[in-house]
Amino acid sequence: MDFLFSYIVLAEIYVLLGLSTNLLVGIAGIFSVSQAAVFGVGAYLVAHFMMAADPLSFIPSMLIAAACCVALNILVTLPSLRVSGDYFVVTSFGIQLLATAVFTNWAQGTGGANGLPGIPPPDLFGWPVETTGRYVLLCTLFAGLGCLAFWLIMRAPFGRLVRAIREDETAVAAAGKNVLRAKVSAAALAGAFAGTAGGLYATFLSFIDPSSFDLDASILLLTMVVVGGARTLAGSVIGPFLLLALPQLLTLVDIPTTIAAAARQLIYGLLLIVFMLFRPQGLAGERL
Amino acid sequence: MTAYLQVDGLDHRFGGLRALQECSFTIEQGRITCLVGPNGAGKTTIFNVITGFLKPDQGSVAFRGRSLDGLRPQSIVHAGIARTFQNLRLFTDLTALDNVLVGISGQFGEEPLGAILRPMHTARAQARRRMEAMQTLEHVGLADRARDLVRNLSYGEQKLLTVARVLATGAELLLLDEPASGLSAGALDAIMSLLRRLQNEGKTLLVVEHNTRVVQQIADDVLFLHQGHLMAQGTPERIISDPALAEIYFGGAL
Amino acid sequence: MRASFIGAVAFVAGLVLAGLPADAETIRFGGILPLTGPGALIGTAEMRGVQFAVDQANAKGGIRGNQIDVLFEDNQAKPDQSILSFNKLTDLQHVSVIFTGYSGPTLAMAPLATRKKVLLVNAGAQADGLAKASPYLINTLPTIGGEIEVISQWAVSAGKKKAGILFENGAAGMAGRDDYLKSFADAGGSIVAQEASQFGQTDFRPALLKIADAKPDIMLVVITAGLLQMAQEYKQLDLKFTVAGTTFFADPTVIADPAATGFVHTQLQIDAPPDLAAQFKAKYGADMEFFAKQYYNAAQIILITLDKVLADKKSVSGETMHDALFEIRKFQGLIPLEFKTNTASVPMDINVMKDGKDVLLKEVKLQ
Amino acid sequence: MLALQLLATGLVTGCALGVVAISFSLVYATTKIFHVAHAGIYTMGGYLAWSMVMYGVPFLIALLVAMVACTAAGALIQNQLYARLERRRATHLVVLIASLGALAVIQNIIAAVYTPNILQFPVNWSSRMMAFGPVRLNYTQVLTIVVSLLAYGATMLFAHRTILGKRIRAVASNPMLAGITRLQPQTVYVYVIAIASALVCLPGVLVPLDLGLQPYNGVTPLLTATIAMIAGGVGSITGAFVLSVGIAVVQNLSLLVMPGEWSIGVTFFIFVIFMLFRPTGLFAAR
Repeated sequence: MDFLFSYIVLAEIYVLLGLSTNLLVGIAGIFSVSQAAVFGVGAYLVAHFMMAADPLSFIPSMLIAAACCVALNILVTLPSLRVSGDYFVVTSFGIQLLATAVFTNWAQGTGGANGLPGIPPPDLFGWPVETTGRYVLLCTLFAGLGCLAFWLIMRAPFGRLVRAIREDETAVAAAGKNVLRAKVSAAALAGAFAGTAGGLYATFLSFIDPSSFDLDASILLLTMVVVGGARTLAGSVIGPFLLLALPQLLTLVDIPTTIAAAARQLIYGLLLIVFMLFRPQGLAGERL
Repeated sequence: MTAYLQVDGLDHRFGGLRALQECSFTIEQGRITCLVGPNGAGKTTIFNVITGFLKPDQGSVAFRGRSLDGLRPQSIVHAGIARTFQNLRLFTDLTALDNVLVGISGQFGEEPLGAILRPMHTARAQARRRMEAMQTLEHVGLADRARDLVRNLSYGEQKLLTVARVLATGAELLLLDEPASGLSAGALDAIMSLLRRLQNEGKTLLVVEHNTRVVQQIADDVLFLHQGHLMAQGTPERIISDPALAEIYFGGAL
Repeated sequence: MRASFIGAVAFVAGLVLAGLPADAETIRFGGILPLTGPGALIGTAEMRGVQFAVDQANAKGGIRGNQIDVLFEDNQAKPDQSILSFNKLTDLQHVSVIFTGYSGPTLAMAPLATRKKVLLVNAGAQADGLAKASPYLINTLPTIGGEIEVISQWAVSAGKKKAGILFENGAAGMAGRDDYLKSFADAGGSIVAQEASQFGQTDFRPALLKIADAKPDIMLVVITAGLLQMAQEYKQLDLKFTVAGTTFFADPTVIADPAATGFVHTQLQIDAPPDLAAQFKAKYGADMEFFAKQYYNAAQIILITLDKVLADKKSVSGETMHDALFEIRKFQGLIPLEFKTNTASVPMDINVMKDGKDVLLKEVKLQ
Repeated sequence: MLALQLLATGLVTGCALGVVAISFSLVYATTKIFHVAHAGIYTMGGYLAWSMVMYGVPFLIALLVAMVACTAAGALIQNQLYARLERRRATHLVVLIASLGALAVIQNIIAAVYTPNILQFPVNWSSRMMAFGPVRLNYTQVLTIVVSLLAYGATMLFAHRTILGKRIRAVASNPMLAGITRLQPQTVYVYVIAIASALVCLPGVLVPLDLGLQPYNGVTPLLTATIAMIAGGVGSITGAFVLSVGIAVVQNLSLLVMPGEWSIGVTFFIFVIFMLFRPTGLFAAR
């Protein structure tokens, strides 16, 4: 069962990240490819607090990390208010690479490329989350809360507002709404989701290193949202579950071992192209 | 006695082009004022300056005696001035109802935290806003299209919807940018009667319009703009019958 | 929308089915190695080493009549993928032994191995943390610290007391750098410069130039890829200091290149008999290089252990394999090695590259 | 001495990067497509040339044939992928992700065929040295500078002196208008990507001639080139080239004042700050 459980745990962590990415990219139209960096900061912060000489327990660590990620995400999306479209994409690439450089090189803070081993498991008011089974409960709780929050805001006026912003900021301003505040709110929320996901990830794996928070991870997140479907809750859930299952499923295809790996990645790339050509709204989303 | 809307000595340049030069005029409350002039006269630029989308190089705008200088667009809407756009700028992937709802100000649940923490309150507030928005749609005659996506609406219906959206903001001075252009005869009548109704309900309208027939039928006052400068102001009859203005208007258009 | 949900369910169902065991006659081991991405080069060599040893055993009728099957999973050298793969192999395939490589993923899996009593066998990664990561983690080669101590002492005793470090900006490289900083100082030398290179990047010139500017007697190198390019750039820039490194240096293409003449390195002793190497080459079209030999050797150790477990009529589990391995303790595979702790001690040479050959400079006995 | 040598190697890297940047800039300014798969074309060129050299084809001919093949591959991507997406009115994000998919396909075909090992070109003249005062460069490095400068000059001439170049610039400045005036943007796009692919093949072959081939080595140069393009001002060929050289030189010289592992991070940090204060670039095109 542990395999299925750990798959579910990781998928649920990625659901939170999918929601985060969807809020920014799908909904607010802020095309960020640096969500993995925020995810990573959340993970490192939780690890740091729980492993400090005077350690904090799980919930306070998560709260502080989420708060920091809110601030950070607002900061990294600020350029989007100044530069638009592809320029922001490249700026965002830059932010992601900068974050990777910091994760890798700031050895005192992050353990550098060696990573941080030995992150303790969470303890919820005397209920230690040590087995994968318990982790499923914990992550389901968090992912469920995340989905609920997403659903609530999307059906509230805020959801309508950010959709409108995605289409036409000028018209939204002309309708008397504060575009800046709405975008900052979306970024803040996305940051909270990513930070929470980071904390869960760090404690679940008990080991983190920069390779989990690099550019590839950001691109994987984007792909999840795109394949699942932009701007919908269902899309943000289906995408992560599917894309994490994909490498496992592709092991079924019988290819000579020497080229198996490359062939799998190749199929993965082909899938992306086919999706974009024939179903750009993803499996359960709206038109991108 | 301060004017309802006072535009004073506006100057604006786009690179080498002087779009507005010492442009001044006033608008009286409760009237429909039409802004006419050849292409490039600066009509839309005036709109952009009044609604805060453009900072003029010089000059000031005051509404009910209060200066609007330096205010951001959304603050100007809250002050009571809302506009439409020549190219509509509707949210085409949203329904007609949602387009109107975006315009309604001061809704609970526009902040995500409120929406998450008080879901029931948000839902109740939403239901009330929805009713309001439906009334606005009825007002412009689009109640039966409320659930349709905007991109499925006809052009005439879309024009009506832009008016509904500015109405929803609760503004009392409405700046309409070519509300009648490109419409069929039937749609034209619908929009003109809507404008009259709005005036009767106490709204003040500033309308950019090219169609002289429309201007004659709805305008109380006409402002004639040329090269960013106010050339003449008066009743529609006076302005339209002025041969010098006609020369500029049609000569300039060619 | 509905169809996509059904599709997703079918997908997950397929996923579970994919993991069902095939038949009961074979004994399954696992391998979690990077088969894609920048780590794939070494990962693939490691996979081949294991597969080669297992294929040989199977061709001879298996271990006490049991065929061996090794299921390889690609972890892209990433910890989270490794956890997924680990759970997949242990839950669905009930493997008792898993071959791993790369420090990060191995460290991430170590706590799970302890908890689930699954034997992890590492024959490639050398981060110092691996020595004490888990009682169920077996390292068939010493951590890099041991080698670095040897080469540091040699350098200082040879009068090369000022050193620059060129390290790869990754787990292995940074661990190596830290070890050099410590060992070289302990041996009585001083570090005058240290420069990083990115993994997979082959332009070492800026780093080499900067190190050269500090006028060291010797440059200590910890990089896992691009050695040949580094050697050529060193030669092209006409640098004069000695270059030294660890077993990582023993890449045949580097040794064969005249640019590497004079490079000194420690070498964990491991040698494949010529006919074995030839068979390997015939099968995979690639030379049986260091990592292939290491994993071939590690696989043999596991097969010998398995033979003992079966001979003792015990069931094959991580626990029985672990215990049997420490009962045997000394193995004579491609190289004699001994497990006093989880980390094997292996005899070591200090070699110098000369005219396309690796020449023995000094032998370091097993302590 | 150290500074001079660092400057020289920075120039070499920068010139190669500059050609990547101008080729990407051509594509981006004209089609507005964020053509990430360009990195795949870059890698492909190197491997094709390597294969031919392995079979005894003279280097120059191998380079030319590889350029032709890259041209075809680029045109194919435009024709079969981007044009189809355009017909389906795909958004930027969709096209970008499709392009990422294409990159993954190209890289992994290469990795499957050639293995992920670092491959060396089997030519013996490439590492022969030349000395310019205290600065030592090998033949490949000198060749890279010369070829890159020629490519830059040729691109400038092409853009400003030929009819196709003028058409491309017309489409770049206003595709709608160009469409109305029957310049047929889609046809122009095919030409643009084809030409850019041929261009990017030059550094794609010359850089690995010096540093070796790897299947996943195209992404970093492309990303750095993109940054150079934006910092230089989109649409400005000179801007893209100059900034590429500038970035590479600064990255190299930065070693004088800080540890090398931070140079990439610092480059991107400066870029992010730069974007906040001067988002239109230094040589904004007009």
